[in-house]
Amino acid sequence: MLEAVWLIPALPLTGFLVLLVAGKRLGDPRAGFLATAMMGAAFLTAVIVFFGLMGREGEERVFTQTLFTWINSGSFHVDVAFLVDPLSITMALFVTGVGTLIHLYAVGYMHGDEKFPKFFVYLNLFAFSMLMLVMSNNFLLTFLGWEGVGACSYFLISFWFDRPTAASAGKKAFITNRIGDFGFMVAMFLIFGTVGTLDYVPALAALGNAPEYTASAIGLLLFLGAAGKSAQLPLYVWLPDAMEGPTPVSALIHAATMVTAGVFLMVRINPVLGAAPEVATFIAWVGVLTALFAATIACAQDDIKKVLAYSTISQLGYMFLAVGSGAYAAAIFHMVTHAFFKALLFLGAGSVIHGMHDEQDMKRMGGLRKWMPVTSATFIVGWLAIAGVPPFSGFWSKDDILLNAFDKSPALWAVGLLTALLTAYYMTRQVILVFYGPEKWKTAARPETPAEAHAEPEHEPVAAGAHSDGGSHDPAAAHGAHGDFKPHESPRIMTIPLVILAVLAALGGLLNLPFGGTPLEHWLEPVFGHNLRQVASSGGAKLVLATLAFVTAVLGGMVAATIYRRHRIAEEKVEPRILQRAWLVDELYQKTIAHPGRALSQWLASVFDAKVIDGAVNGVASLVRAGGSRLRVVQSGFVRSYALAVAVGAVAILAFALVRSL
Amino acid sequence: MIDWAVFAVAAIATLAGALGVVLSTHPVHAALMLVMTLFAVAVLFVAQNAHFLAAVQVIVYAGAIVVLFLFVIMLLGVDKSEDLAAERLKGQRPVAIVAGLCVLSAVLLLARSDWVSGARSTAGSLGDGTDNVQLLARSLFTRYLLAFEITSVLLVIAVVGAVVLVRRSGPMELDQ
Amino acid sequence: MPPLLTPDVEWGLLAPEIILIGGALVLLVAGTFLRRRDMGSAYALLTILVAGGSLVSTVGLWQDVTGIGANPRLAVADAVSIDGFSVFVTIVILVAVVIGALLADDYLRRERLTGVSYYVLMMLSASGGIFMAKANDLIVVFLGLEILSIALYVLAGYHRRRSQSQEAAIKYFVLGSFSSAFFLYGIALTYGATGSTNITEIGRFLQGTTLTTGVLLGGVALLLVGLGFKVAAVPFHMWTPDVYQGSPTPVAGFMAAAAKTAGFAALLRIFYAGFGTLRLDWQPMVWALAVLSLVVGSVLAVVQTDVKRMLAYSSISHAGYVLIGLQAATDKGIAASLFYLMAYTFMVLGSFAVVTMVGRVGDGRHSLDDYKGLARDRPGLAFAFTIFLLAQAGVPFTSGFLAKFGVIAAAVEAESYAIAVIAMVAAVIAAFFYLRVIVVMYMSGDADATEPAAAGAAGAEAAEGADAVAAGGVATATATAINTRVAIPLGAGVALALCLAFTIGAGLLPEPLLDFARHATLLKP
Amino acid sequence: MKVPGAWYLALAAALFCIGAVGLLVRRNVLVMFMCVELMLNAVNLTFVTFARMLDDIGGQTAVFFVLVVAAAEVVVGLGIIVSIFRRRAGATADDISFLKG
Amino acid sequence: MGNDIPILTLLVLVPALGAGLVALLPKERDDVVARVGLGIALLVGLLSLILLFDFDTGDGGFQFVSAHPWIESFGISWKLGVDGISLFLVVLSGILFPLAIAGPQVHHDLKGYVAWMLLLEAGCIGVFLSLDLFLFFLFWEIVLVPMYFLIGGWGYERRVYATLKFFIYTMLGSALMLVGILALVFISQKATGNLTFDLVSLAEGQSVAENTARWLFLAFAASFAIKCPIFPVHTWLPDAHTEAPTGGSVILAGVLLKLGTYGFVRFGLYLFPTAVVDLAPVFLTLGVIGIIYGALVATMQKDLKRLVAYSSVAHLGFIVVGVFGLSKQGLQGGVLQMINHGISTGALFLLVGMVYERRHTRLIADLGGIQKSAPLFAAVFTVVMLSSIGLPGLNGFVGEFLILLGTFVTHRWWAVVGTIGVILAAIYLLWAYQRVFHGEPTGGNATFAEMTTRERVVMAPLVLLIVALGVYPKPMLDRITPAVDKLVSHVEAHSDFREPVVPSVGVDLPLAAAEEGH
Repeated sequence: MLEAVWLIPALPLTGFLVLLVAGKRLGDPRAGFLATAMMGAAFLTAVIVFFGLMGREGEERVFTQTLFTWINSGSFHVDVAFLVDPLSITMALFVTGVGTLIHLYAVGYMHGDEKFPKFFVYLNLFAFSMLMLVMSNNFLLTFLGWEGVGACSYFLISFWFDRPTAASAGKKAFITNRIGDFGFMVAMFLIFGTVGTLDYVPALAALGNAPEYTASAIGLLLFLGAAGKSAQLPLYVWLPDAMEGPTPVSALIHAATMVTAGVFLMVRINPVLGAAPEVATFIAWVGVLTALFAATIACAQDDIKKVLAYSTISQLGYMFLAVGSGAYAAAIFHMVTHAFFKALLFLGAGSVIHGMHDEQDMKRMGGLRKWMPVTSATFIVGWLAIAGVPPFSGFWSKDDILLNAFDKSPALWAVGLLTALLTAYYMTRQVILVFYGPEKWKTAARPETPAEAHAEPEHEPVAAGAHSDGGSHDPAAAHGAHGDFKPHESPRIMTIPLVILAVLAALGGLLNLPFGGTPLEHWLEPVFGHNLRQVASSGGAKLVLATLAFVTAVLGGMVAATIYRRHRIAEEKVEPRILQRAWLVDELYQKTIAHPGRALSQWLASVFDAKVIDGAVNGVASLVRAGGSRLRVVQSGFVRSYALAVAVGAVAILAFALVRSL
Repeated sequence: MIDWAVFAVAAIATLAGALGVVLSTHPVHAALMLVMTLFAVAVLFVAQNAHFLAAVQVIVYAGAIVVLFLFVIMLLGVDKSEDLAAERLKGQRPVAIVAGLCVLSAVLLLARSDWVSGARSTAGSLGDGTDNVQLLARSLFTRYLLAFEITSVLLVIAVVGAVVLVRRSGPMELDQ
Repeated sequence: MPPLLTPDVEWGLLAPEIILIGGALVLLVAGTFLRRRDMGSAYALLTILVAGGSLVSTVGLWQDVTGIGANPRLAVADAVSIDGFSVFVTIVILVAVVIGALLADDYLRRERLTGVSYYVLMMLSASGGIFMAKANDLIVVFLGLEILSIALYVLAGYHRRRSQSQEAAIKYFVLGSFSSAFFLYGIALTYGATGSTNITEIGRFLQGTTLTTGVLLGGVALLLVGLGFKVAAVPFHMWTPDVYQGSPTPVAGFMAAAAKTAGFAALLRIFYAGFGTLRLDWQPMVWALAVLSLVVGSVLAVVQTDVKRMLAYSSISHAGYVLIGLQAATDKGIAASLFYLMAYTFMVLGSFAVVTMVGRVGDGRHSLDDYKGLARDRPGLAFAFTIFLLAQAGVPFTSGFLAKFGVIAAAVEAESYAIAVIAMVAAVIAAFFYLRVIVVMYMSGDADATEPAAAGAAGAEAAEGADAVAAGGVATATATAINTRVAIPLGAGVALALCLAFTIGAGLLPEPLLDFARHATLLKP
Repeated sequence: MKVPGAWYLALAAALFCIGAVGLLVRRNVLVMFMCVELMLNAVNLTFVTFARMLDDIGGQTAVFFVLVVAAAEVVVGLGIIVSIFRRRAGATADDISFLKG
Repeated sequence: MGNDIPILTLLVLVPALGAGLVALLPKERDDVVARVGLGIALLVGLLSLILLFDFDTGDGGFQFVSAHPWIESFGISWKLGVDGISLFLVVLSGILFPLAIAGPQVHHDLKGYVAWMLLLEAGCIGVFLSLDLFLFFLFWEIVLVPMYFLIGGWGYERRVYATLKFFIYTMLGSALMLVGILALVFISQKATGNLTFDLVSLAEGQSVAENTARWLFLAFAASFAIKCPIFPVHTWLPDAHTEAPTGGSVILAGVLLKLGTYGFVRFGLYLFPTAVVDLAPVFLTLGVIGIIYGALVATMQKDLKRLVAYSSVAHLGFIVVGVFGLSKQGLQGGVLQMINHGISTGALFLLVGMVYERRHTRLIADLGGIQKSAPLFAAVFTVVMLSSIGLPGLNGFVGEFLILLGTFVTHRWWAVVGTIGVILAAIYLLWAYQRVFHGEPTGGNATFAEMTTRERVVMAPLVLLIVALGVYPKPMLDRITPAVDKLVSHVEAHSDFREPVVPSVGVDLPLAAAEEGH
């Protein structure tokens, strides 16, 4: 059964190749179904392999399948090979599982887009890359997947490339990721230089005993890579912009799967972090600060997807908090539950956007509960899950993380708890703005006439032009201007995945219930060994912490309700401009990095290269010419001058002879 | 003593003639000054037992070459005086004079210890000067036979060349 | 008084010169009688025949002086040295005569300069060159040099209707006789210091003495001045551009090939065979001349707009390369110099063949502009010129490359690294102007793209422009008057083909020629 | 008592230099030729003196050849001058400076 | 092995004679010229493939050696041979030349174009195969001539300036090299009494004193550095690249630049191991500067071709780093990268040429939204671009990674700084891509024609190679490995350099091992 593992990435790859060649011929929607089928088959294969692995005992649950040698050079040797262990199979399962659902959803969402087949080409390629990333048995092949998903992310963010913002966002994502990749690559060099291999099993075993400074360096460098991919401080800036992509892409890549690759990598290298405790602490702090930071921004966003994007960054921060706290299982747990509820929320948001005919501004929504019952119901499930309301999945995973964080340092826990408060707050805000309250889309059609007293006049977009999703993809554009339409529920092909995800988001906690014997943690145990944090707190303390978390969540929700439902406080007071503009980090980066870099390049190109270096070259040439012109003057045409030259030459030679004769 | 006197007079005449060539404004005067030098050199030849050469010097140089010069001067009517004060080429004169002095001093300095260091009489002794012509002839027809023969080529060239150069031709098509 | 014992004259050994001179005289007499008749190409053919006969006899000599049982020796009372060296140079000069005659044939008819004297003078001049190469006596060298030069003075002024031609003649003459005087003074001083004018005797004398007197060094220096003038080494080069530009083009070609070769032959023999023991004294002098020639020749060629003048400057730079071979002062260096001279003879004659044809009627169209679009009108001619130019630049698979390679190798082997590097850098500068001509021929189809925008200062361009007006005044006047397609007459075509074949052939299969040059050893005292 | 050769030689050197300088400073082409003759005479004197000092006839023979060469040179040189002066009577050396650069 | 036919000699002679043959064809018959030219180029390609298949994988020495005395007086012979380092460069030439001949539209004088191209091919292959220094130099120099005519005859507006600059600049380098070659030969002759230009005997002899060797190496390096080109002697490249016709640019980037890096490997390392070891930090630094500098300058280029040209400076910087890193991985990566850069940059130039064919501009500002008008074209461009960026799974990555990996082990900090180039490559290429392909097509870009069949046929092999070599580079690496191992052992045997021992799997060795190495 385990031997079928190669099929898991191979199936989406096949889908990719088939669609690449015949995608246009298959057309809309068959291309989408083919892609979905491939993902589904991959999921089934993953299930089969999962059971195959289950069939083995704890420590035996490692299986390597080598396909062929990829790169071999001297002592350096890397195979295309898959490592099947509880971690990778868990990842594969949820990637293919969530992926299948999102594929299915996308068939409906992308219906009518002229580039429909191409979308699924990218989607399948993405799935393949993601699976390579998680299934690989060595760092380099993971890196292949890592870069592959990055490239796909680039393609998909700039899928509607005719919009300059989409194109820029794609580029930004790729380049920011590349900064992280720098760390990943150097880390690989260092690993090879230290232990002579990039294969996970032997390398990690050896690195577990590596000196701390080496382990720290590797850990930090890999974390740099992870921070890029998983949108952590300071490299998170690409993710909000990435919302330019079609919503299924946001759900699949920028919420559920790709952005968690960094977490996966950190979990994978747990022995290294075990050997470098200070790096672990660092990661925890970066994680929790990212979580808080992104949550604050999410509180003031008006774009339905932007809120979710910052929320994703925030939740990823939680995962890194878990990693840094040594709670690897909790990290994976939260990753999975987050995949469920965040995919759900994104798809729900997509459904809303779809139903609202490409409106993304929450301030122009409201009261959609009536119009989109399935969407709103599932979205609310997602809301409860992310806000941390028991018994929804998010509560359990978040609680697990906070517990471990508290065990590591109460300060981490405190920040985490504050973030939880904000999470509940901004999600509640979103739910209220979108599904409750007055139906602002009826009146807010004309931006120049503010319909509601409390509605702010047009907000400046966070990133220019980040407003509408899918401007060209939906035939609904033919519906005409805003205000003349009624929001509608999405077709079944879109709602079915919503429902399934809602169920998963609700019940995901079962995977690792603290009083259910923490099956996920058990399952993953062999991968972590002694690196996993064993929480020392007593059951009572755990209960107190859990209660606190719950209370916090409720509190956050209530505050939001107070402001947005009951209007006790003016909205604009809690949405300061600096938050709307995401703490001006983009501007800061522009000023401190992009502009100077540009100026430097410009100077190099137009001054240094053209004037100094090439100038020197041309200068030598002109020097020769100038010398020639100067010498020509001597060649005056007067025969007596020439004779004088002969005479002077004779004098010179005679003088030399005289010197020699002395 | 008489040798010294002869040398002194001849040397002064030589140099005076030479300076005269250089300094006389009129080409005819220059030619006459040249004759003076040539005669003086002939005297110096005689003083050194080169009787035949002295004769040739007078006959060929003074008799033929200088006459040729004068002939051309007259023929072309270029017997105008030259303004020696003017010099178009900047720095030509001082540099020329310095260069000339440098050559002179270099040669003299090079010869400061001794002029001759070569093997004696490689081509045959001079004898006492009485059979100068025979010795010269002997040398010409033995050691310098080839050189002697190829002077004929030189003379042919001179003749042909003179004919080619002086032959009248069509109008100067390309003259400005 | 002992009876006069005239020396044996080994007629056989002098056959090449005798045939050449005899032929010239026959031609002269015949020409005088046939003065009024249009002789077509008969004179040229006869010249080629004579030179060919001379060549055959020379090849016969080659067997005699090299190879197994070689017998290089002195002849005619030790006045000439019959060795591989002199035979080699003789061959090169005779080749120059043949090609020169081929070029002259049509040229003379085109320029309405018909008559026999051109060929006679050329052959006699060549005989002077051959005497210079063979001479084992400074007096013979001097006479050979004068034979060569005086004939060339006349040839330079041969185009009676071009004032440039006369200017070339007078300049060449004044400077030539001036430098001859220095040369002669050098001979005199050497004679005083060594007691002989015979090169072998001088060599032997110097081997027998450790004392180097000042007078001798002065003689050496002045000999170098005289010969440096003849081979156009800087700073004795200044006549070259003016004379090459002014002379009838085939004469310039002959001058560049034969006169330079002969001058170098004398230089190499006198300095390497005669003053071999003094090499430490003259090597620095030659070094300086070589470097100056390389640099000045190349740099000045860059700013030329007249192709003939440019070739003149390039010939100066080439002289620098040949001097490198001498500067090395090794057998290999001499062989390299000889090979260079042979390769150069063909390259430069080929180049001047092209220039002769492109000059068209009036021999005045030599400005770079006159080469515009030549590749389109006469692709074959442009291609040939390209090969010659590339060969002069030292591009591989041409004789020019091996020539440069040889002298550089000799310099490096003698551990004269500095001059090797300088020479190569000069070659790069030189490449620039060869390429410029190619640019004009090939890459100036449309008028706006012609100006080689090479990194020049605007001032240089302006100076160039002004000069083009001055130097090309006559040329442009003609250019507008006569706008004919370049004609390729048979004779010149054959000459071109010969040069081309050699230039490429020697580039591909150089071994026989290298062997040839290597066996062309000097007879040393 | 004979005058030592060195005197003659020094005189010849001086003559040579006067000739050389003369050629450099005079514009009249004919006078320039005469200066060349001066130089050649200096060389002749040198040869003859060396011949005496070395007791060698070779030096004198050399002078013989120099005379021939001088004659030939003059013939050709004057020929060139005549051909030029036909067009441009009275041209000086400086006037003939069309070719340059 | 096919010693019965002198395949290496054929590889040089077939294109050379082919050039002559093409030159003899009638000028008006472009169709015949095109067919004959392409036929010859394909024949050479075929020969190179035969060579590839007959090549003995495990042998690190020179194979198919054919040696004939040529100029015996100088110890010069016609000696050709191929090993794992040169093998793929020959094959690359064999592949790229037919594409460069058939790919771009030639608007005038096709005959001349094809003839020069074939001559160029002969020269390039000659350089890669020569085992005699003299022969090597001949080919090295002769390459300039056809390229000179190609740029000057078929180039764009400033072609004359560019071609002169190219010729003169590169010739200046070779000038010094010639002196270096001669000095090496004669110094060796003095030591061994044997006058020879034979590479192997000179390299194995190692009879040059250390200090002298350094100077000689610098003389060689001057030439190689200019050809590469290494910062700061790179400025001829953007001009030549930009002004050259498409086919010329393809060959210039694809093959000609490799002459420089190949020179460093084949002649630098082999002949002067001590000097290379001593001077490695200098060249590593220059290489790293090239990587960063080329990328930064590329970012700001307004001309698409110029941008690609500067990207070459950056890429070649990687190769230089790999070569002077002196590690097996770095060297292998370097050799691999030569091929990969040839393929991807060659393809990029072909694509830019197609853009020019359609739009008659190379200015990025004039382009935009092409992806909408010509999606397939954009897709191909994307693949090539990603290969150039070094995306894993495509060919560009493998070489780059090996270079940095190997160099990291021997010269850590250079590799780290060099890795920054990975980021920068993404910046300039993606930015350019965005400006050219993304957005709404305006003006002439709206009617930008999709790839023609001919263009598809030309690009297909390159795209296939880009993917294939990225996914399965092993066959290449297997053939390169023995030669590189041999070279590194040679360097180690003749200098105090020792490649740091990378700990074997699982053994816990601290990093110190890497530091002791130097």
